[in-house]
Amino acid sequence: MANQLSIVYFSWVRERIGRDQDTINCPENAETIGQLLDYLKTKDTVYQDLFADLKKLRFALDQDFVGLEAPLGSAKELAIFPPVTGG
Amino acid sequence: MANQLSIVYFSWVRERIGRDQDTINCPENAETIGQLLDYLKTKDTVYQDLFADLKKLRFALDQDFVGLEAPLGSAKELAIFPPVTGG
Amino acid sequence: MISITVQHDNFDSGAEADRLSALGGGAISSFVGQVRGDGNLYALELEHYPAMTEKALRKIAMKALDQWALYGITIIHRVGRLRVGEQIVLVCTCSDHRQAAIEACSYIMDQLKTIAPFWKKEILCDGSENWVEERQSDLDAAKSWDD
Amino acid sequence: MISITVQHDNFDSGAEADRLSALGGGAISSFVGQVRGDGNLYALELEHYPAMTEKALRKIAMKALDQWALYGITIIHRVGRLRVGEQIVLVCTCSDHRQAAIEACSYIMDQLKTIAPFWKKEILCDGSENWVEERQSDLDAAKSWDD
Repeated sequence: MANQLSIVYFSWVRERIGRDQDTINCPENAETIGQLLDYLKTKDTVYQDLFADLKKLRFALDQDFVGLEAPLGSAKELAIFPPVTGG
Repeated sequence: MANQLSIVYFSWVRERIGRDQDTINCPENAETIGQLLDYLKTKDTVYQDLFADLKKLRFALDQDFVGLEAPLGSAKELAIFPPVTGG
Repeated sequence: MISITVQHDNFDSGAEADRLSALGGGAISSFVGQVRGDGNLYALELEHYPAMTEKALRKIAMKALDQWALYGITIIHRVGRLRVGEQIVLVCTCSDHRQAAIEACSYIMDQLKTIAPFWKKEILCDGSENWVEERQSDLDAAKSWDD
Repeated sequence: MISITVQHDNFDSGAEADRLSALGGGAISSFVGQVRGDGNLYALELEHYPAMTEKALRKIAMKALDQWALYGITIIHRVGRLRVGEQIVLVCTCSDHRQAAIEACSYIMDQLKTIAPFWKKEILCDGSENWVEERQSDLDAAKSWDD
Protein backbone atom coordinates (compact mmCIF):
# COMPACT_ATOMS: atom_id res chain seq x y z
CA MET A 1 0.00 0.00 0.00
CA ALA A 2 1.31 3.44 -0.84
CA ASN A 3 2.63 5.58 2.01
CA GLN A 4 0.39 8.47 2.98
CA LEU A 5 2.25 11.75 3.33
CA SER A 6 1.12 15.14 4.58
CA ILE A 7 2.68 18.08 2.77
CA VAL A 8 2.57 21.34 4.72
CA TYR A 9 3.33 24.78 3.28
CA PHE A 10 4.50 28.00 4.92
CA SER A 11 5.04 31.65 4.10
CA TRP A 12 4.70 32.56 0.41
CA VAL A 13 4.73 28.87 -0.55
CA ARG A 14 1.44 28.48 1.33
CA GLU A 15 0.06 31.63 -0.28
CA ARG A 16 1.10 30.52 -3.76
CA ILE A 17 -0.35 27.00 -3.33
CA GLY A 18 -3.48 28.47 -1.75
CA ARG A 19 -3.66 25.79 0.94
CA ASP A 20 -2.01 25.01 4.30
CA GLN A 21 -1.49 21.38 3.48
CA ASP A 22 -2.23 18.40 1.27
CA THR A 23 -2.34 14.70 1.94
CA ILE A 24 -1.05 12.50 -0.85
CA ASN A 25 -0.35 8.86 -1.52
CA CYS A 26 3.33 8.59 -2.30
CA PRO A 27 3.96 6.74 -5.53
CA GLU A 28 6.13 3.63 -5.14
CA ASN A 29 8.84 5.00 -7.43
CA ALA A 30 9.30 8.27 -5.50
CA GLU A 31 12.07 7.31 -3.12
CA THR A 32 13.57 10.75 -2.50
CA ILE A 33 12.16 14.22 -2.03
CA GLY A 34 13.47 15.20 -5.45
CA GLN A 35 11.62 12.30 -7.06
CA LEU A 36 8.43 13.21 -5.19
CA LEU A 37 8.65 16.79 -6.45
CA ASP A 38 8.99 15.47 -10.00
CA TYR A 39 5.85 13.40 -9.46
CA LEU A 40 3.94 16.39 -8.03
CA LYS A 41 4.88 18.51 -11.06
CA THR A 42 3.02 16.01 -13.25
CA LYS A 43 -0.12 16.42 -11.13
CA ASP A 44 -0.61 20.19 -10.95
CA THR A 45 0.80 23.20 -12.76
CA VAL A 46 1.05 25.15 -9.49
CA TYR A 47 3.81 22.71 -8.52
CA GLN A 48 5.52 23.24 -11.86
CA ASP A 49 5.74 26.95 -11.13
CA LEU A 50 6.72 26.46 -7.51
CA PHE A 51 9.46 23.91 -8.17
CA ALA A 52 10.90 25.81 -11.16
CA ASP A 53 13.56 27.35 -8.90
CA LEU A 54 14.37 24.93 -6.11
CA LYS A 55 17.11 27.19 -4.75
CA LYS A 56 14.36 29.35 -3.25
CA LEU A 57 12.87 26.45 -1.28
CA ARG A 58 13.74 24.52 1.82
CA PHE A 59 12.40 21.13 2.92
CA ALA A 60 11.84 19.43 6.27
CA LEU A 61 10.91 15.78 6.63
CA ASP A 62 9.18 14.95 9.90
CA GLN A 63 10.38 18.35 11.19
CA ASP A 64 14.05 17.98 10.29
CA PHE A 65 15.74 19.96 7.50
CA VAL A 66 16.65 17.71 4.58
CA GLY A 67 18.03 18.02 1.06
CA LEU A 68 16.43 16.90 -2.19
CA GLU A 69 18.29 13.60 -2.13
CA ALA A 70 16.83 12.60 1.25
CA PRO A 71 14.91 9.31 1.19
CA LEU A 72 11.24 9.67 2.05
CA GLY A 73 11.29 6.37 3.95
CA SER A 74 8.21 6.11 6.13
CA ALA A 75 8.05 9.82 6.89
CA LYS A 76 4.65 11.25 7.76
CA GLU A 77 5.13 14.95 7.02
CA LEU A 78 6.99 16.91 4.39
CA ALA A 79 7.21 20.68 4.84
CA ILE A 80 7.98 23.03 1.94
CA PHE A 81 8.87 26.63 2.67
CA PRO A 82 11.23 29.48 1.79
CA PRO A 83 14.42 30.14 3.77
CA VAL A 84 13.56 31.09 7.34
CA THR A 85 13.62 34.74 8.44
CA GLY A 86 12.86 34.72 12.16
CA GLY A 87 14.69 36.34 15.04
CA MET B 1 56.66 77.16 45.43
CA ALA B 2 56.35 73.42 45.56
CA ASN B 3 53.35 71.82 43.90
CA GLN B 4 50.68 70.52 46.28
CA LEU B 5 49.51 67.01 45.47
CA SER B 6 46.71 64.93 46.92
CA ILE B 7 47.46 61.24 47.15
CA VAL B 8 44.38 59.04 47.39
CA TYR B 9 44.39 55.35 48.28
CA PHE B 10 41.92 52.57 47.52
CA SER B 11 41.24 48.94 48.44
CA TRP B 12 43.98 47.24 50.47
CA VAL B 13 46.35 50.13 49.78
CA ARG B 14 44.02 52.38 51.75
CA GLU B 15 43.72 49.78 54.51
CA ARG B 16 47.50 49.30 54.69
CA ILE B 17 48.21 53.06 54.80
CA GLY B 18 45.38 53.54 57.28
CA ARG B 19 44.11 56.71 55.59
CA ASP B 20 41.98 57.66 52.58
CA GLN B 21 44.35 60.33 51.43
CA ASP B 22 47.33 62.57 52.08
CA THR B 23 48.26 66.00 50.86
CA ILE B 24 51.94 66.56 50.24
CA ASN B 25 54.23 69.20 48.86
CA CYS B 26 56.00 67.69 45.89
CA PRO B 27 59.77 68.09 46.15
CA GLU B 28 61.31 69.98 43.21
CA ASN B 29 63.44 67.01 42.19
CA ALA B 30 60.53 64.55 41.94
CA GLU B 31 59.59 64.89 38.30
CA THR B 32 58.00 61.51 37.71
CA ILE B 33 55.77 59.23 39.75
CA GLY B 34 58.66 56.84 40.27
CA GLN B 35 60.79 59.65 41.72
CA LEU B 36 57.93 60.74 43.97
CA LEU B 37 57.59 57.20 45.33
CA ASP B 38 61.34 57.18 46.10
CA TYR B 39 60.87 60.43 48.00
CA LEU B 40 57.86 59.05 49.94
CA LYS B 41 59.87 55.97 50.96
CA THR B 42 62.31 58.26 52.76
CA LYS B 43 59.46 59.82 54.74
CA ASP B 44 57.59 56.83 56.17
CA THR B 45 58.29 53.10 56.54
CA VAL B 46 54.68 52.27 55.54
CA TYR B 47 55.61 53.49 52.06
CA GLN B 48 58.75 51.39 52.05
CA ASP B 49 56.62 48.29 52.63
CA LEU B 50 53.94 49.36 50.19
CA PHE B 51 56.32 50.21 47.36
CA ALA B 52 58.51 47.13 47.84
CA ASP B 53 56.60 45.34 45.06
CA LEU B 54 55.40 47.90 42.54
CA LYS B 55 54.00 45.21 40.24
CA LYS B 56 51.08 44.93 42.65
CA LEU B 57 50.18 48.61 42.32
CA ARG B 58 48.51 50.81 39.74
CA PHE B 59 48.63 54.60 39.48
CA ALA B 60 46.29 57.25 38.16
CA LEU B 61 47.26 60.89 37.76
CA ASP B 62 44.32 63.27 37.71
CA GLN B 63 42.08 60.23 37.10
CA ASP B 64 44.00 58.74 34.19
CA PHE B 65 46.03 55.54 34.42
CA VAL B 66 49.77 56.24 34.16
CA GLY B 67 53.05 54.38 34.47
CA LEU B 68 55.93 55.08 36.88
CA GLU B 69 57.75 57.16 34.29
CA ALA B 70 54.84 59.61 33.91
CA PRO B 71 55.77 63.24 34.66
CA LEU B 72 53.90 64.71 37.60
CA GLY B 73 53.64 68.07 35.83
CA SER B 74 51.05 70.22 37.55
CA ALA B 75 48.76 67.28 38.43
CA LYS B 76 46.51 67.73 41.45
CA GLU B 77 45.73 64.13 42.40
CA LEU B 78 47.70 60.90 42.41
CA ALA B 79 45.76 57.70 43.12
CA ILE B 80 47.51 54.53 44.27
CA PHE B 81 45.59 51.26 44.24
CA PRO B 82 45.81 47.57 43.37
CA PRO B 83 44.64 46.25 39.98
CA VAL B 84 40.93 46.81 39.58
CA THR B 85 38.47 43.97 40.11
CA GLY B 86 35.03 45.37 39.28
CA GLY B 87 32.33 44.04 36.99
CA MET C 1 17.85 23.84 31.90
CA ILE C 2 16.32 24.83 28.60
CA SER C 3 13.16 26.92 28.42
CA ILE C 4 11.60 27.49 25.00
CA THR C 5 8.41 29.46 24.44
CA VAL C 6 6.61 30.53 21.30
CA GLN C 7 3.82 32.99 22.06
CA HIS C 8 2.03 36.03 20.75
CA ASP C 9 2.19 37.90 24.06
CA ASN C 10 4.99 40.24 24.96
CA PHE C 11 7.67 39.27 27.50
CA ASP C 12 9.64 41.02 30.24
CA SER C 13 13.32 40.47 29.44
CA GLY C 14 14.46 41.51 32.92
CA ALA C 15 12.09 39.11 34.67
CA GLU C 16 13.20 36.32 32.34
CA ALA C 17 16.86 37.06 33.09
CA ASP C 18 16.11 37.03 36.83
CA ARG C 19 14.30 33.70 36.56
CA LEU C 20 17.17 32.17 34.58
CA SER C 21 19.89 33.50 36.84
CA ALA C 22 18.25 31.82 39.83
CA LEU C 23 19.64 28.56 38.37
CA GLY C 24 23.18 29.66 39.28
CA GLY C 25 26.14 31.42 37.69
CA GLY C 26 26.98 35.07 37.94
CA ALA C 27 27.04 35.97 34.24
CA ILE C 28 23.80 36.55 32.38
CA SER C 29 23.77 37.55 28.72
CA SER C 30 20.56 38.61 27.00
CA PHE C 31 19.70 39.53 23.46
CA VAL C 32 16.41 41.11 22.41
CA GLY C 33 15.38 41.61 18.80
CA GLN C 34 12.71 44.18 18.06
CA VAL C 35 10.66 45.19 15.04
CA ARG C 36 12.79 47.87 13.43
CA GLY C 37 10.96 50.33 11.20
CA ASP C 38 12.13 52.86 8.65
CA GLY C 39 8.91 54.85 8.59
CA ASN C 40 7.25 52.81 5.84
CA LEU C 41 6.82 49.72 7.98
CA TYR C 42 3.54 49.36 9.85
CA ALA C 43 3.99 45.91 11.36
CA LEU C 44 5.47 42.47 10.89
CA GLU C 45 3.38 39.32 10.63
CA LEU C 46 5.32 36.39 12.07
CA GLU C 47 4.41 32.87 11.00
CA HIS C 48 5.98 29.64 12.18
CA TYR C 49 5.79 25.87 11.75
CA PRO C 50 4.41 24.84 15.14
CA ALA C 51 5.24 21.14 14.92
CA MET C 52 8.88 21.94 14.14
CA THR C 53 9.65 25.15 16.00
CA GLU C 54 10.33 23.84 19.47
CA LYS C 55 12.28 20.88 18.08
CA ALA C 56 14.51 23.21 16.04
CA LEU C 57 15.07 25.64 18.91
CA ARG C 58 15.79 22.81 21.35
CA LYS C 59 18.39 21.39 18.98
CA ILE C 60 20.14 24.76 18.86
CA ALA C 61 20.01 25.08 22.65
CA MET C 62 21.40 21.55 23.13
CA LYS C 63 24.31 22.35 20.84
CA ALA C 64 25.02 25.48 22.87
CA LEU C 65 24.99 23.41 26.07
CA ASP C 66 27.53 21.06 24.46
CA GLN C 67 29.89 23.92 23.66
CA TRP C 68 29.66 26.18 26.70
CA ALA C 69 29.30 25.60 30.44
CA LEU C 70 25.83 27.05 30.95
CA TYR C 71 23.34 26.79 33.81
CA GLY C 72 20.44 27.51 31.52
CA ILE C 73 19.06 28.93 28.31
CA THR C 74 15.80 30.80 27.76
CA ILE C 75 14.44 31.36 24.27
CA ILE C 76 11.19 33.24 23.67
CA HIS C 77 9.97 33.97 20.15
CA ARG C 78 6.79 35.86 19.41
CA VAL C 79 4.46 35.15 16.49
CA GLY C 80 1.49 36.93 14.95
CA ARG C 81 1.27 40.63 14.20
CA LEU C 82 3.91 42.81 15.87
CA ARG C 83 4.06 46.58 15.50
CA VAL C 84 7.22 48.64 14.99
CA GLY C 85 9.18 48.81 18.24
CA GLU C 86 7.70 45.63 19.68
CA GLN C 87 9.92 42.83 20.91
CA ILE C 88 10.23 39.74 18.70
CA VAL C 89 12.78 37.46 20.29
CA LEU C 90 14.68 36.95 23.53
CA VAL C 91 17.70 34.73 24.04
CA CYS C 92 19.13 34.61 27.54
CA THR C 93 22.04 32.51 28.79
CA CYS C 94 23.53 32.04 32.21
CA SER C 95 27.03 30.86 33.12
CA ASP C 96 29.86 31.28 35.61
CA HIS C 97 31.85 33.08 32.92
CA ARG C 98 30.83 36.10 30.92
CA GLN C 99 32.52 34.99 27.69
CA ALA C 100 30.62 31.68 27.80
CA ALA C 101 27.29 33.42 28.41
CA ILE C 102 27.86 36.04 25.70
CA GLU C 103 29.22 33.65 23.08
CA ALA C 104 26.43 31.14 23.64
CA CYS C 105 23.83 33.90 23.35
CA SER C 106 25.39 35.09 20.10
CA TYR C 107 25.62 31.52 18.76
CA ILE C 108 21.97 30.78 19.53
CA MET C 109 20.80 33.96 17.79
CA ASP C 110 22.91 33.20 14.72
CA GLN C 111 21.58 29.65 14.47
CA LEU C 112 18.00 30.73 15.17
CA LYS C 113 18.16 33.18 12.26
CA THR C 114 18.97 30.41 9.79
CA ILE C 115 17.36 27.18 11.04
CA ALA C 116 14.35 28.03 13.23
CA PRO C 117 11.14 27.84 11.13
CA PHE C 118 9.86 31.41 11.40
CA TRP C 119 8.93 33.69 8.52
CA LYS C 120 8.39 37.44 8.58
CA LYS C 121 6.00 39.31 6.34
CA GLU C 122 6.24 43.09 6.25
CA ILE C 123 2.98 45.03 6.35
CA LEU C 124 3.75 48.48 4.97
CA CYS C 125 1.89 51.67 5.82
CA ASP C 126 0.29 51.76 2.35
CA GLY C 127 -1.23 48.33 3.01
CA SER C 128 1.09 46.38 0.74
CA GLU C 129 2.77 43.25 2.02
CA ASN C 130 5.97 41.40 1.28
CA TRP C 131 7.79 38.44 2.69
CA VAL C 132 11.23 39.19 4.08
CA GLU C 133 14.04 37.41 2.24
CA GLU C 134 16.96 35.63 3.84
CA ARG C 135 20.14 37.66 4.16
CA GLN C 136 23.58 36.44 3.17
CA SER C 137 25.02 38.09 6.30
CA ASP C 138 22.84 35.82 8.47
CA LEU C 139 24.00 32.72 6.59
CA ASP C 140 27.62 33.83 6.97
CA ALA C 141 27.16 34.48 10.68
CA ALA C 142 25.67 31.04 11.28
CA LYS C 143 28.47 29.37 9.30
CA SER C 144 31.16 31.26 11.18
CA TRP C 145 30.62 28.98 14.20
CA ASP C 146 31.42 25.79 12.25
CA ASP C 147 35.18 25.83 12.67
CA MET D 1 23.78 58.35 23.84
CA ILE D 2 25.83 57.19 26.79
CA SER D 3 24.27 56.67 30.22
CA ILE D 4 26.59 55.84 33.10
CA THR D 5 25.40 55.32 36.66
CA VAL D 6 27.19 54.24 39.81
CA GLN D 7 24.77 53.52 42.62
CA HIS D 8 24.15 51.26 45.58
CA ASP D 9 20.55 50.56 44.66
CA ASN D 10 19.51 47.63 42.53
CA PHE D 11 18.43 48.09 38.90
CA ASP D 12 15.83 46.54 36.57
CA SER D 13 17.73 45.25 33.56
CA GLY D 14 14.57 44.86 31.45
CA ALA D 15 13.45 48.44 32.13
CA GLU D 16 16.94 49.70 31.28
CA ALA D 17 16.93 47.75 28.02
CA ASP D 18 13.50 49.17 27.16
CA ARG D 19 14.65 52.72 27.88
CA LEU D 20 17.78 52.26 25.76
CA SER D 21 15.97 50.62 22.85
CA ALA D 22 13.65 53.61 22.59
CA LEU D 23 16.65 55.41 21.04
CA GLY D 24 16.35 53.24 17.92
CA GLY D 25 17.77 50.03 16.50
CA GLY D 26 16.23 46.60 16.71
CA ALA D 27 19.08 44.74 18.41
CA ILE D 28 19.60 45.07 22.15
CA SER D 29 22.35 43.17 23.94
CA SER D 30 22.55 43.10 27.72
CA PHE D 31 25.01 41.64 30.16
CA VAL D 32 24.38 41.37 33.89
CA GLY D 33 27.04 40.32 36.38
CA GLN D 34 25.89 39.02 39.74
CA VAL D 35 27.56 38.13 43.04
CA ARG D 36 28.40 34.47 42.59
CA GLY D 37 28.78 32.46 45.79
CA ASP D 38 30.27 29.05 46.51
CA GLY D 39 28.62 28.65 49.91
CA ASN D 40 31.43 30.32 51.88
CA LEU D 41 30.75 33.78 50.50
CA TYR D 42 28.41 36.00 52.50
CA ALA D 43 28.68 39.22 50.49
CA LEU D 44 30.93 41.43 48.42
CA GLU D 45 31.92 44.93 49.44
CA LEU D 46 32.42 47.06 46.34
CA GLU D 47 34.57 50.17 46.55
CA HIS D 48 35.32 52.63 43.77
CA TYR D 49 37.24 55.83 43.05
CA PRO D 50 34.35 58.27 42.58
CA ALA D 51 36.32 61.05 40.88
CA MET D 52 37.63 58.63 38.26
CA THR D 53 34.87 56.05 37.76
CA GLU D 54 32.59 57.91 35.39
CA LYS D 55 35.55 59.24 33.41
CA ALA D 56 36.95 55.72 32.97
CA LEU D 57 33.58 54.22 32.01
CA ARG D 58 32.83 57.05 29.60
CA LYS D 59 36.18 56.51 27.89
CA ILE D 60 35.32 52.84 27.38
CA ALA D 61 31.88 53.71 26.05
CA MET D 62 33.31 56.32 23.64
CA LYS D 63 35.73 53.73 22.26
CA ALA D 64 32.84 51.34 21.73
CA LEU D 65 30.91 54.06 19.86
CA ASP D 66 33.98 54.53 17.64
CA GLN D 67 34.09 50.86 16.73
CA TRP D 68 30.43 49.88 16.35
CA ALA D 69 27.34 51.62 15.00
CA LEU D 70 25.37 51.97 18.23
CA TYR D 71 22.34 54.07 19.15
CA GLY D 72 23.24 54.01 22.81
CA ILE D 73 25.08 52.43 25.71
CA THR D 74 23.91 52.04 29.29
CA ILE D 75 26.34 51.11 32.05
CA ILE D 76 25.21 50.69 35.65
CA HIS D 77 27.64 49.55 38.33
CA ARG D 78 26.64 49.04 41.93
CA VAL D 79 28.85 49.78 44.94
CA GLY D 80 28.66 49.04 48.64
CA ARG D 81 27.70 45.73 50.22
CA LEU D 82 26.03 43.24 47.88
CA ARG D 83 24.81 39.81 48.98
CA VAL D 84 25.22 36.58 47.03
CA GLY D 85 22.86 36.55 44.05
CA GLU D 86 22.55 40.34 43.85
CA GLN D 87 23.24 42.16 40.62
CA ILE D 88 26.54 44.06 40.36
CA VAL D 89 26.80 45.41 36.86
CA LEU D 90 24.70 46.00 33.75
CA VAL D 91 25.99 46.78 30.28
CA CYS D 92 23.37 47.30 27.59
CA THR D 93 23.95 48.25 23.96
CA CYS D 94 21.57 49.01 21.14
CA SER D 95 22.20 48.81 17.40
CA ASP D 96 20.60 47.97 14.06
CA HIS D 97 22.72 44.82 13.94
CA ARG D 98 22.92 42.07 16.50
CA GLN D 99 26.62 41.39 16.02
CA ALA D 100 27.42 45.06 16.66
CA ALA D 101 25.28 45.14 19.81
CA ILE D 102 26.68 41.87 21.16
CA GLU D 103 30.32 42.59 20.35
CA ALA D 104 30.15 46.09 21.83
CA CYS D 105 28.56 44.72 25.00
CA SER D 106 31.30 42.11 25.29
CA TYR D 107 34.01 44.70 24.61
CA ILE D 108 32.69 47.09 27.26
CA MET D 109 32.56 44.34 29.89
CA ASP D 110 36.11 43.21 29.07
CA GLN D 111 37.46 46.76 29.30
CA LEU D 112 35.46 47.53 32.44
CA LYS D 113 36.99 44.52 34.18
CA THR D 114 40.51 45.85 33.68
CA ILE D 115 40.37 49.66 33.67
CA ALA D 116 37.31 50.83 35.63
CA PRO D 117 38.35 51.70 39.19
CA PHE D 118 36.28 49.26 41.24
CA TRP D 119 37.57 46.84 43.85
CA LYS D 120 35.81 43.86 45.37
CA LYS D 121 36.31 42.60 48.88
CA GLU D 122 34.89 39.22 49.80
CA ILE D 123 33.12 38.94 53.14
CA LEU D 124 33.07 35.26 54.03
CA CYS D 125 30.50 33.54 56.20
CA ASP D 126 33.05 33.10 59.02
CA GLY D 127 33.50 36.90 59.09
CA SER D 128 36.92 36.94 57.44
CA GLU D 129 37.57 39.30 54.55
CA ASN D 130 39.84 39.35 51.56
CA TRP D 131 40.34 41.55 48.55
CA VAL D 132 39.73 39.88 45.23
CA GLU D 133 42.84 39.69 43.02
CA GLU D 134 42.96 40.45 39.33
CA ARG D 135 42.68 37.48 37.02
CA GLN D 136 44.95 36.81 34.08
CA SER D 137 41.92 35.69 32.03
CA ASP D 138 40.42 39.18 32.41
CA LEU D 139 43.65 40.82 31.26
CA ASP D 140 43.83 38.45 28.29
CA ALA D 141 40.20 39.16 27.37
CA ALA D 142 40.73 42.92 27.43
CA LYS D 143 43.90 42.61 25.33
CA SER D 144 42.17 40.39 22.77
CA TRP D 145 40.38 43.46 21.37
CA ASP D 146 43.62 45.28 20.55
CA ASP D 147 44.24 43.75 17.14
